[in-house]
Amino acid sequence: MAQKTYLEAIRDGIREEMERDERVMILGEDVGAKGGVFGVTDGLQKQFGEWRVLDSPLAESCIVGVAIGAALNGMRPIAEIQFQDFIMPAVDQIISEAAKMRYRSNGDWGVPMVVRAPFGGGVHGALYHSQSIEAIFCHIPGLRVVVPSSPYDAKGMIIGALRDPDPVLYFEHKRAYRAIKGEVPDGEYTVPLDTANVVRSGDDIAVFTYGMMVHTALEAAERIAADGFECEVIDLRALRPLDRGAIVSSARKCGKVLVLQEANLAVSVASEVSAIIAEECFEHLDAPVMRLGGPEIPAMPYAPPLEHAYLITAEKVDKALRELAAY
Amino acid sequence: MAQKTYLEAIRDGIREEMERDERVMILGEDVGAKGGVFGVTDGLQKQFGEWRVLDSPLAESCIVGVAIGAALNGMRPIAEIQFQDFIMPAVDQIISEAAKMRYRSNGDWGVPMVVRAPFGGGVHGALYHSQSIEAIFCHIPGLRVVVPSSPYDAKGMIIGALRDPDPVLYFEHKRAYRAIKGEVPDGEYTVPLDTANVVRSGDDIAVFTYGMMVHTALEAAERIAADGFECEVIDLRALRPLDRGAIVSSARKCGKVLVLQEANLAVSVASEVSAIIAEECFEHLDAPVMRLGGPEIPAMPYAPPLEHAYLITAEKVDKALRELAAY
Amino acid sequence: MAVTKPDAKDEAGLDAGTLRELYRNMLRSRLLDERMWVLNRQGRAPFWISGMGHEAVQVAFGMNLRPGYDWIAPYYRDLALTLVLGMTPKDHLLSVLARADDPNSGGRQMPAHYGCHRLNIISTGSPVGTQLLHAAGLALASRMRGEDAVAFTSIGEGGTSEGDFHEALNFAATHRLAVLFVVENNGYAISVPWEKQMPTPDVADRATAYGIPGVVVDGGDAMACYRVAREATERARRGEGPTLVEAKVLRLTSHSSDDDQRRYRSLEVLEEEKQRDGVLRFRAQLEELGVLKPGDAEEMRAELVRELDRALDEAEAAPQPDPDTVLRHVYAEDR
Amino acid sequence: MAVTKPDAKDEAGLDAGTLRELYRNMLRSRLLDERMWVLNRQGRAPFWISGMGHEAVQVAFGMNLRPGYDWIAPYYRDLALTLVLGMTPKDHLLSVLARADDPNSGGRQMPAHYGCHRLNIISTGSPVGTQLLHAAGLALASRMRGEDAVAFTSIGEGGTSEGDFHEALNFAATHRLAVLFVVENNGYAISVPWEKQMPTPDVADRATAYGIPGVVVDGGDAMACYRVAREATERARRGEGPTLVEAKVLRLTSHSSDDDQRRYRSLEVLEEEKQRDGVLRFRAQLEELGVLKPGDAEEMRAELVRELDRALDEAEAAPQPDPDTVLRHVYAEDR
Ligand SMILES: Cc1ncc(C[n+]2csc(CCOP(=O)(O)OP(=O)(O)O)c2C)c(N)n1
Ligand SMILES: Cc1ncc(C[n+]2csc(CCOP(=O)(O)OP(=O)(O)O)c2C)c(N)n1
Ligand SMILES: [Mg+2]
Ligand SMILES: [Mg+2]
Repeated sequence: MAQKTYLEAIRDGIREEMERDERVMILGEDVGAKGGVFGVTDGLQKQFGEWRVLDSPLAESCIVGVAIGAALNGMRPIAEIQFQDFIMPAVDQIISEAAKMRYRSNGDWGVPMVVRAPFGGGVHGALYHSQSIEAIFCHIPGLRVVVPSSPYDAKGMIIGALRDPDPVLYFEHKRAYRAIKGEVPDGEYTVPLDTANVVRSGDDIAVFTYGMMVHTALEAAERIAADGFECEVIDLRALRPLDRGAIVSSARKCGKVLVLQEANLAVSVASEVSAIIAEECFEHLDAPVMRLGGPEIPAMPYAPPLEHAYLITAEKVDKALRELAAY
Repeated sequence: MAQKTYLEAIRDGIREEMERDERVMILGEDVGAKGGVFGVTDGLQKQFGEWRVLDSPLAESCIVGVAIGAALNGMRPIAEIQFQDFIMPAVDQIISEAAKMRYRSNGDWGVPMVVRAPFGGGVHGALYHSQSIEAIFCHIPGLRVVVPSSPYDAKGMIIGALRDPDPVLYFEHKRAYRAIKGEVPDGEYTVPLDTANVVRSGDDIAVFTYGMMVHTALEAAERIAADGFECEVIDLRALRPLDRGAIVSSARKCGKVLVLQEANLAVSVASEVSAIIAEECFEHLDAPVMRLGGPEIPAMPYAPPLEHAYLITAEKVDKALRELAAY
Repeated sequence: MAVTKPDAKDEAGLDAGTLRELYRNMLRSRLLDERMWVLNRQGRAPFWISGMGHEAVQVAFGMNLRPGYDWIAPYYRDLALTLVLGMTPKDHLLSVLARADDPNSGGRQMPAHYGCHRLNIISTGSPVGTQLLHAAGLALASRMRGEDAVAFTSIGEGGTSEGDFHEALNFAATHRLAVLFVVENNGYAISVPWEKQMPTPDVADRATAYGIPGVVVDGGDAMACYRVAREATERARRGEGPTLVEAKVLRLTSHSSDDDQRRYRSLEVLEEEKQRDGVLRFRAQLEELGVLKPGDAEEMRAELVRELDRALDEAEAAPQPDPDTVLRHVYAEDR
Repeated sequence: MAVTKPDAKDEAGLDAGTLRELYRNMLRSRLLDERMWVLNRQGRAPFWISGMGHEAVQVAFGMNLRPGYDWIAPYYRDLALTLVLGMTPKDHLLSVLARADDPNSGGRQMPAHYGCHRLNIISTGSPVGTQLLHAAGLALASRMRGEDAVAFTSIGEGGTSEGDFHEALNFAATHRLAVLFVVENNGYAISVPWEKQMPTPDVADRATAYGIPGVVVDGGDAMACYRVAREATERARRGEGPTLVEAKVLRLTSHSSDDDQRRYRSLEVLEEEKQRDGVLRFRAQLEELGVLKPGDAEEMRAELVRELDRALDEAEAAPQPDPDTVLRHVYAEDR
């Protein structure tokens, strides 16, 4: 098995699936000659031509609306949104159309489309190139929302998403692209779009998280392990639907819970995880369910001292874990 | 004090504030001669003229984007969205622009705008005239989100919203318009945009809810009171920011909690209320925090048997309360 | 077969059979539409939104499309179009009565939210304007597979104020996709007259922005509509790209059964519009041409009413949706 | 004062003082812009996005607007415009270095996200296209108060594909609002050439759709830009409604400091464009006209560089934002 970056793993998954399935195509801003602003689609236009890797106009509703139409007519489009922050003009097409097509047609029409977008901060991207805005889609029945944290999952989940008959939002942490490396099998495999993944076992504190925060959580878990506390780190991976069973089982086992995310906390994925635990683990908890997330400000500012004040570092996680441990 | 409908109370508040403050104006589809599809703005164009009550083109991003510009240039616009379901094309202007204007300008620019929209189901409105989609805005720092449940609050909160220096989303339950009547004082008064309201006192079970569900909760509370269980019913009213103090205090007092809403549950206001309680009331709870909300389907279907299957009735609430009581 | 009176003003060069079919399709839709209103006023159907006054252009396009091969992204006034393509009065009566077998949505959506998989009519939601981008995507997929299918989509003039209108025209024109953009301009978006929606009276003017043909046609002139539809469809099928067609139509009813247009339109104008009804005009024209002989129209109507009565009986006998199905079809069941 | 050589090709009928000011403003922006790149390449500024090649049209409009009275909803390439209106090189150096006193955003936004309350320059975010609707709203408010202020807004040709472009033009034209819509067409949206963005080369064609004047101007011809800006501004101020101005400009740099345009554009074209640089062209023109005497341009440059050096020293000495302020200004503090 080869060692690959998160970015390469996504690209490999897309390329292989495009080779296997003629229906797969990409539509988005700068996806062609430039290969996307991060290089995820680098080389794909050369390999598959200008139609299958189509540089779209600067219009997100167009990207997603056209992808929906193409999906209804037999294609398997990837709609690439340049930054998750800029998905907003496409929200109507995603929430009103793609998410409701199957239900409103009583099962007659489906939208097998993947919307890809990079999210997250810590790259001096300021207010509009740092957001983690996945929560609003996690509220919407009819959508699937996934966030891989490892190269292995990145490839397996993009292939899984492309084979799924329903609309999947596939969000990529932009800091992971080059920073995260790992083993990636050659050839095809899929990772399910609805299961969480226990990436570290432990029975003192369960840490539920996703995206780059998985790596931060692991780092913090090692620190506190030095003092004899063993964290179980659960990579949620599938944000909609959440893997309720996995959440309940780790929470019950540990009795103490930290829900961790980079996104704003109010009405978020962390709220839902917390609510599920409050519903189902009442008799097993040894401490309040703790949440740690982005501060309640619109997004990450540009100036390094301000950006740093937003970011959730291993120190902050470590501190939270020690508080829980001491409860 | 006069007895008024919820709809009349909203209109009175708007009219009076327009009489007092020249900067207040309304922009939206059919708000003029027709007075809006529900009649909320009936008569206002006649009184205030075609500019201050302006029939917009059928374009929601336009309605909100223009309102933002007008607000930056000294006006106090109301952007009316015909149905909350159709707010989606305006999400970019609301979330990317209005919500972030103050923060991104370091406090230099603010957007004193009110976005009004009717929400909720039970009126044979089917998938796109029944939605309760407020959760996605409750996730967004920089916005205020309010939902009055009584005519008194409806008037006081619309005046409060129009005087607030920040963007306020003011959602009206369309079933309340004519069904809910109550005392409404003449003349000006405001209801704060960040406090909950205990509409029934009790110490057995705390029911947190908003909108039409407040009335359903009160009905269910009376039923179970017959069997000696006293519910405290808290009308959340302010959905962003939530009144954390009021939530924690009622939850601690009662020890049992039902969070009730018409909206879908996953990643919603109910999730957040539940998470707050899980965080802050650990030592005071006598049962798991229970949530009751819309089923996980995209929206309310049209056919009466299907619509009824979605709706949360007093029977369903009663059943949930008895389950909690028995815990 | 040539038109019976070739010296008469049959500009479209249509044979008598085609002309009769055009008329019959218009009348069939009109009768069903009227029945829907009756059901609503009788309290048997909570909602209806009408296509009355819009029929000619829809029928004209419908007769030029290939059902089940071409793609359709319609809007809620396109009753006549769906009938031409092969949906039946019963299908729509099942919908207005919200029955389980409604092929549009199984009673899940409001009536007039059309959709039929067999006929490539994609499912329509309520948000105005989104369908135009779907049509561009439908055409893109056909084009990528080298097929000569065209994608028809329609919208009211009000809906052309939405951003999606611009994005769809821009994309389809940039790639010369086979999309027929048909604007059914009835001058009103619910109560808002066109002057408050847009700066010029003709939506077709906007074709210039996209370097494509823009055509204004009298939507009450069935033959003119037919000619325009044929030209636009053939052009698209030849791979020459989209056309923007604007039909000036009449909204012969209130916006919907929930609206009362007397609040915002004068009675004189409403009366006057009734006189300009395209169904009446076309009948008179065909009688003048001799395509319809005395008694033909009445016979046609009687036959269509019989079809309708039968359809209504069947629809009323059909079962309502089972409440247990409410949770189905959120995600694919055969994944 | 008339132009020094009135027989020369001064089509705009401008006096020498105005011409010198035009040139000085362009040069001032160019020098600051070049310095920003230097700071970026030195690793002292993580990001810059340039206006080089776009200056003439911005300066032309800036000189025709009334700072602090008219309203401005700019986009990220409008460095030159903001300087003409009264922002200073120091203001923007504070921004590129993300200092607390940056008047644009206090170091919260990326550089080139302009905003200045004192000058009625509204705060700009990153989402492309939204500002056009703000401009319509700004103009609506002025109009409702009976003021003759105009609202200037600008965008790249790529951004005109967004739905908000259409919605803004449509609204402003319907109500004849005093909005100046300026498209700075440099032929690229990052790497996407105009042919993949739109069906016709001229965005100004779209004015027809809205029944307003559309003007194409060579954005490298400062005098032509000035004339067009003056006409459009006066027209708007007289209450005659919006104008759509398209300036054909050059993007003399990569999209931003994060981009390398050699990946998608040929070196010959890039070389050739450098020769067409409007700042060079205008200097030659003014020298020919005798408006700039030998040595004038060098002297001007030297003075501007001194201003710039001073500004940079001051900006670098300015404090970074206090991390404790990160939570401020989500909601009004004086409610
Ligand atoms: C996005 C959106 N906004 C608002 C509505 C409510 N609405 C339904 S139809 C309509 C008017 C449509 O007018 P027009 O496009 O001219 O079509 P017509 O009904 O006249 O045929 C409005 C405002 C909607 N369905 N979708
Ligand atoms: C809504 C949105 N989508 C995507 C982007 C990312 N983006 C920033 S600038 C740009 C290209 C803009 O091109 P154009 O409008 O021609 O302006 P130019 O940079 O050429 O002056 C893109 C795609 C964005 N900022 N906002
Ligand atoms: Mg209309
Ligand atoms: Mg450009």
